[in-house]
Amino acid sequence: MGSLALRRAAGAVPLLLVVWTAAFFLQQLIHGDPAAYVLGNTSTAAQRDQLDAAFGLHRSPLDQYLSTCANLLSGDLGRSWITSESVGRLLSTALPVTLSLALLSTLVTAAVGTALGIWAALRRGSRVDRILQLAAGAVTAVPNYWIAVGLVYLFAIQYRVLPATGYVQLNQSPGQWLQSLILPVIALSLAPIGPIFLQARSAVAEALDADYVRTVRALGIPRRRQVLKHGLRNAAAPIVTAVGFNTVGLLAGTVAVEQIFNLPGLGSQLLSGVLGHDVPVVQGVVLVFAVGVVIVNLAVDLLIGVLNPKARRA
Amino acid sequence: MSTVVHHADSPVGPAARAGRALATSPLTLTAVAWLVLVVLTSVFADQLAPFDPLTQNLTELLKPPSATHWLGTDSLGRDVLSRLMHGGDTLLWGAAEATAIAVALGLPAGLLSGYRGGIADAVISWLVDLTFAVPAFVVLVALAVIYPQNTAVMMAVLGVLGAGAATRLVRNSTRTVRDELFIDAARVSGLPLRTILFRHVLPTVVAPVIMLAATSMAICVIVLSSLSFLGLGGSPEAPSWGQMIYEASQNITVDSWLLVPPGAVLILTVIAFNLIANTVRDALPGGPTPRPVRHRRTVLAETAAQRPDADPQTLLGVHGLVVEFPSGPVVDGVTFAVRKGEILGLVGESGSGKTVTALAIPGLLPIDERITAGSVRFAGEELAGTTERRLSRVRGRGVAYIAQEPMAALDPCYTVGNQLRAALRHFGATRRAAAARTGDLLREVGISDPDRVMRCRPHQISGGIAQRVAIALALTGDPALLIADEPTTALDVTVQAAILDLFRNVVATGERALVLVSHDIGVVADVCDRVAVMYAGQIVEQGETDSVLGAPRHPYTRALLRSMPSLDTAGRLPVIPGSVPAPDAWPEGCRFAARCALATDACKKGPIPLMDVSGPSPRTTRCVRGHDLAPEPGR
Amino acid sequence: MTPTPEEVQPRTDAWLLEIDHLRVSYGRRRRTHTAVDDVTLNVGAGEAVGLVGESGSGKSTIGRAVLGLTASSSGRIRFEDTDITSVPAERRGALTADLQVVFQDPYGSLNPARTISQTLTEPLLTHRAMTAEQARARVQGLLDQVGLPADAANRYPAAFSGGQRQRIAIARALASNPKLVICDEPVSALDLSTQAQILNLLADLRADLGLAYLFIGHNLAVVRNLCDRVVVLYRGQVMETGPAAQVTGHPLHPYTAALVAAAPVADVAAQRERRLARVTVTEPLTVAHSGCPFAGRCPHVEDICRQQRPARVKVGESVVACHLFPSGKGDSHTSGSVDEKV
Amino acid sequence: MFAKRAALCAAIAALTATAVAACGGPSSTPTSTSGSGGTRAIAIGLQFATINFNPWLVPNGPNYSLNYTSAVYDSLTTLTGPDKVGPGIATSWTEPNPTTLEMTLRPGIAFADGTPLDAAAVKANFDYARTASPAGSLVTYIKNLTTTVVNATTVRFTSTVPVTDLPFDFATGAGFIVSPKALAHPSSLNDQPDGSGPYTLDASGTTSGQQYTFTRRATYWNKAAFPYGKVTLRVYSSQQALDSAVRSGQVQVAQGAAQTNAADKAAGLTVVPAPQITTAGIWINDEAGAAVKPLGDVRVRQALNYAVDRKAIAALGFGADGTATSLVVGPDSPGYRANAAASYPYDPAKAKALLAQAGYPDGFTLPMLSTQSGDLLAQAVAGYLRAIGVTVQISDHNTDFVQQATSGRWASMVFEWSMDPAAQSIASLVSANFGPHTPQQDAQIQALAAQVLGTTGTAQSTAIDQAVATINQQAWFVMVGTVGLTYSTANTVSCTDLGLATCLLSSLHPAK
Repeated sequence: MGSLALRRAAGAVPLLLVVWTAAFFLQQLIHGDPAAYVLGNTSTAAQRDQLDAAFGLHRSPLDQYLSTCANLLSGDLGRSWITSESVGRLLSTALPVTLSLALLSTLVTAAVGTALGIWAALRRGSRVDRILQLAAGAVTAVPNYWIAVGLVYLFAIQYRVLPATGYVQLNQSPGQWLQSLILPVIALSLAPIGPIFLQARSAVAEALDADYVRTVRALGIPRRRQVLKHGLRNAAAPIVTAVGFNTVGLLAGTVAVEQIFNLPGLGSQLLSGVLGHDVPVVQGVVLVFAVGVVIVNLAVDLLIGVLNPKARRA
Repeated sequence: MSTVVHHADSPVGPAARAGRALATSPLTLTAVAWLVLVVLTSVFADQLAPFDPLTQNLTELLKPPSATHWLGTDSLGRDVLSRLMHGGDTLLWGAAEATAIAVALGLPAGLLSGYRGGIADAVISWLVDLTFAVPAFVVLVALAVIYPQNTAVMMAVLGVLGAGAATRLVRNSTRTVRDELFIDAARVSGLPLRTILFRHVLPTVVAPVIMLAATSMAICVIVLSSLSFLGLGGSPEAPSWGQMIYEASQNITVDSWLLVPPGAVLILTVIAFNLIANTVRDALPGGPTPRPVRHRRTVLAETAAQRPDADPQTLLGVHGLVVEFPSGPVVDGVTFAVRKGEILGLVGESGSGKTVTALAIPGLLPIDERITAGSVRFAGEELAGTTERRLSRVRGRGVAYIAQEPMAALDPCYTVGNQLRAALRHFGATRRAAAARTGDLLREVGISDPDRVMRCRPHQISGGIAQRVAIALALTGDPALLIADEPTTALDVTVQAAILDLFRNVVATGERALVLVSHDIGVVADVCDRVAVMYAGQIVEQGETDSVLGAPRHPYTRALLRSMPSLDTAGRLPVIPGSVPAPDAWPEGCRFAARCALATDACKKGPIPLMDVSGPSPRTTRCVRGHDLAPEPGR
Repeated sequence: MTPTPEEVQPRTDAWLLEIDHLRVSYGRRRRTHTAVDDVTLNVGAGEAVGLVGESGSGKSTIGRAVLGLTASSSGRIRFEDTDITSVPAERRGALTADLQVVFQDPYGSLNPARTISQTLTEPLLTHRAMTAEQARARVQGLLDQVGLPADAANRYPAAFSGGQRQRIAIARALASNPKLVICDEPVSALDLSTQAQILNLLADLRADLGLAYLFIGHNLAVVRNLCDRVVVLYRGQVMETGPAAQVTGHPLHPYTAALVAAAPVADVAAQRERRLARVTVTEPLTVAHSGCPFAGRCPHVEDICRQQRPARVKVGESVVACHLFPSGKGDSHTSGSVDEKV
Repeated sequence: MFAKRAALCAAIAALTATAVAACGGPSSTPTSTSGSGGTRAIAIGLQFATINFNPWLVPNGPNYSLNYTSAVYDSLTTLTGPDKVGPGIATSWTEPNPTTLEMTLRPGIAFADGTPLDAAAVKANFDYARTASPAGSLVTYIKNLTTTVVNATTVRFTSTVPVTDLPFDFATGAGFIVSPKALAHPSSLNDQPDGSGPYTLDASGTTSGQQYTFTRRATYWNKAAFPYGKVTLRVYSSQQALDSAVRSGQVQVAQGAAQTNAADKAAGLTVVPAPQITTAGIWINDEAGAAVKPLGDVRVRQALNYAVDRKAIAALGFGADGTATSLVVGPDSPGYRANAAASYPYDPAKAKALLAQAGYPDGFTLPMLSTQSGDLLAQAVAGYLRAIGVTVQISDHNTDFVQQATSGRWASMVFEWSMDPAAQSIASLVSANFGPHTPQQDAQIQALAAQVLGTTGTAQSTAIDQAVATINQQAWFVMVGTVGLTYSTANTVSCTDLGLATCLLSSLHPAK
């Protein structure tokens, strides 16, 4: 188990390196001079040169790349070109926001999707099942930004029951923290519930049809235990995979949703970083996102390993 | 071992099946129609739209829907409907571009990776993993700044990243096909790789790729509209659905209506793509099983149900049992009884209904199969048509069931010990007693090293051990009746012999009975006291094993025995012509008549009743010529 | 490795297929699993050789290695004096015509998306440069040969029963006029009543066309029915080889004996006797890696069995690998000549 | 109406050095929420974060971060009402001659780090600003200034041009004084302000770029002017988000928008109109016709002006009070003349005729720089221009708008600005190195500009009038109208009108 984790983690390193490298050189393609942006139009060429030097931009891209890599190894992600703030600090303030959002949404999607999936699997072919399936297809099609705008309108502007925007830190007020995340989490969670529901439904249905469930049924073991102990456990692998896959998609969704709800998370940092040509910030955010994706995939693998001993062998 | 996997129920390939599924589902047809509508309005928007999408009217701002402006006007007084009609163009083209690139890259890469394996597979799989680790949306956001308003470039990159998913899908489909025997056969036929790929592999990949393409279109439409929403998509003036939603969001406090038309059109379009994808997926092999049909309420033959069990030694009495699939009956009036201490063999070829009969007794039929008539009395209690709650009290304690595939019958997630203990606990044992009893049970079923086996999970033990464990599991509730459905078919003969010995021991106490379902007459000869021969849903002959096998009174039994190869002789075997009729092709008269050398016109006239041909022991046969077949050696 | 005694299988030019010391291993390094372990066997022209063993004995792997569907690790496979050991099926060219196969699963072995005619004409058009017209005629001939109606050609596999599909698979194998057909459990998936039909068909075709079979099966009675000689495999190794009647009637190797004893017969009285006489072979939880592979289950096991791999010894018309038959004693059992070809 | 108005204004501030406060920069104003335990708190919604706390380096003009800097720094002068400059650090000042300004400083003020705020500290600031490296945009603002320490509480500024506007400039962003100690290590100011102002930055409540929390200094000399114990500045990414925030009570003060004013009023907010000193429209940067040849012809530029229905556009997006004008100044600015403002009536036929006369009867293609938030105006204008055959290609550049604007590669752009004070604005407009705009070196206008800068009083006013009129006649712009800036406040807060389109911290106090 531990060795699988290590192996997978080691395998992720070159992957991350490629992403990091791509992010760096992609940014190199952006036109324009960051110094000019930071200094404004009234700056002289000499001043811009000076700032370029401070940013390390006078060196060749390869040189710059190698030194950012060296810094990365020592845990230094550099400083923002625009605010001179440490990117590490920037990310560490933004990360909790996006993490709260992503984790809550993952929990919601997994719980709701699986619960409904089990329900439908137990009633395969019934009206409820068919309605749920149609609904699952429909919610999957709702873009998170559209539902986010709608939610703001309904709950924050029309009925004023929840805050429209903003983020309260967990350690400041857990209640307000939760309140500030309810609408964004709904906006992010709605669409992924669909695929998770469908996956859970078919996986649980398949497990319920399996011989081993018939075996426990033949022993007179109650339905609830058939479903929860044997059905769900065996259906876990595809469900966890679906949840993981959708969590990755959900991370991307944070860009628009954070924008709409004005949450100071990674997505907001990314957008402002990209628009401001703030290479270190963008690179940092991209790296964090990539690490997030890798961690999600790793977690999925490990969880499946725990839940399904057969997979562990491989 | 000999479980038959039906690869296809219809005589066409998967791609054609997917196409047919698309054409026959009204919902999917609607989806296709909607997409056609969207595409056509996009293409002919210039001709169809009532207004120029860019022409503003500053005196008609944010107007609600009216006769002139069916969907109202926006913040510059432009016609919302006209903008909607023009707004799908970029989106659909962009999505199509990304999808085309993803498929164009993923198809060959997936074929290569899946069919060749080895290093190519390793490299391609690594690249695929890479695309999954790239936060695609982040990359697109960055690209929007490098190539502002250049949808084509963004979609190309999205396509390249999406190629990962396409590659994986094609690879996995290809791998599945590659392992198919018909590919081996084609290779042995010396067909060149090109032919194999194009004629055998590619067609099976087509349907998954169509599914993927539809899904990809849905995702790309959402991604592209998200970019427009964030102001990164295209020209701000050009109508696009995402841009329109952005505009709506900017006016949300003033006019929330504007959010509706672009949202609805966008969502409907994505739904349409998803619906098509789902329909294709459902039509693929391994897709969801067909929806079960609502059953009629079970009407049991009251006369049968009320018949008292004559013999107090009778443990199980099945009378006139009819089991129906949605398509019709598969077990048709089966009657037999089992007494304590007895082993009854239920023998027949595939399609005879023997397994369905076995499952029907403890009420374990799959969701779409149901007892529609007849009686199943166990120890005086009627089991047919009763509630799941009452059945579950009988199961395990009264009737236990042992399945054909021992591996599949044990939950792969739990250890053997865990499963046994859980069952014992269910039957009321204390934790401590359960732990102790587990070892004893395993020893009882002939496992010499119970402690070790207890710690194993099903995949860690051999088939023979697994079947012993399954039998131990069935014994946890100390049942009076065991039903074993082809319990040795999946096992090697040397193991089979040991398991059969075990069964004999289990029943040896005289208090238990066993119904053994098998297609192997040798197995029946080995352990069964009595045998019921089934053919096409009916019992055609029943009696004590040695008399039935020694002097069959039904032509089917006789022919079957004759057609068995023997260890002692070689050479041509007497054959039964034709094959077992499917349930929907059961004839009115004798169901074996078409294959029977002795058939006469009388055989085909109407249902043949069971005829009592008892000699020294009770004996029935379902043959009008049962008496003519009087004692003749079976072989 | 025990060398093949020359006298056991004398080198003749008449062998159609020669398998020498074949070994097939899967996996790498510590996870290596040897499916076929030093197997030597030959098939003569027109001969039917049965390859019998339980699951995991490597019998199908041998067939796949011969067909070029699985790579061999060592050893040699020759077909009509051509070394085909490391030539995969795709690169065998004209040779594929001589060496054909019928698989076990009548559902998986036919492409469900192609009509019978398409499946049957494919190899004809590829290799034999037939015109479409000739191919169509040939398909009709083949269908007739395997006892299927002419209108079968334009239907899809799903329209046929298991037995009929197996006939189609046989027709495909016959299409190129092969000399040797590998029959990989061709009747195990079939019902008893259909099994006899297919066995008879195979016997007829062999008689009519002079085919040789390498017939892989787990049912001794089936193999006995069709084959001249039988090779008994256990865990990848050959336990016993001999004339079919000899092996099933008077098995020498304890494993063969157990196999014969365990196969139930339909005669209740006879089966009762067999049951009383049979010795239960246990299922070991661990597998020995040295010595005789059957040592763990053998009722006659002695110390030497666990340590040393028995040599192949000719006993009468059979060859057996068992320490009960030490090589020195071999001759005493020998009787008569040893031309194993029928 | 422009979600990113502040950025645009920031740009103009950088360009003109004068447009400071009127630009409405930080798009909102403080208001009060009733504090608990005697400490009142207020949250202000803004659309832009500050980049750093060095007031001399704030890249695109002081107004860009006026609310941030004024929280932590004292200014030499302060605004006390519309165009009314009152004391700050300086208690009084005199102008012994038109190019000299002498200020008397309040004694006893100290920076948060303990350093006394005296004349030397003021001089240190202006010396730093002149040579700051990297230099801030304020360099142009003060490059003509020489600072002299007369004594500890007296400082003298001498300039090469009249200093009339200096006290006003100081009050609107150019007069914040930083501790000399911090100036020795300017990079410390990136996230740690060091001033003598009413508040200090509370790092624990601050997330860079998102939210800034300030707590009051107990020892501040002018506590009465700052009634709130805690100030939170929240940054919102769009006007819509900002409006939602003020409507849902998350902030008490926010920049308003024309579309939302009515709804805000209905929701119980106070909507306060700001003076009409900001104008918006299209800037024709390439009037030399270098990239887009037709623009070199004055008839073409005039045609563009005739093509636009200013009244309609002004009514649509610029608030009920928005006034259509073709002038580059608003009614509340010097140089505004109503008849001149109406000199280009909506006359598409005439526009077409002018185009035809200039030789472009079929129109031409006009690239236009915009931002996502400026699109409404850009699209509205584009709609009218399309009607006379001119195809506008709008390109959005959001965060890098300024960079694009000053790059010289855009023939036209959507822009909002204010000419206040007017003199420097006009001078900037005609200066050859004025970012986006590359004016023809028209001798007449150059002369007028020199006159504007070099004179005071009536002579200056006349020169400004003439300059504005000439620019209008030359059609350097397709101005549309004045921006009816508003801010919305909760009813717990009121804001003293300072003549700015924004509420400064000092102008906010709890409503009675």
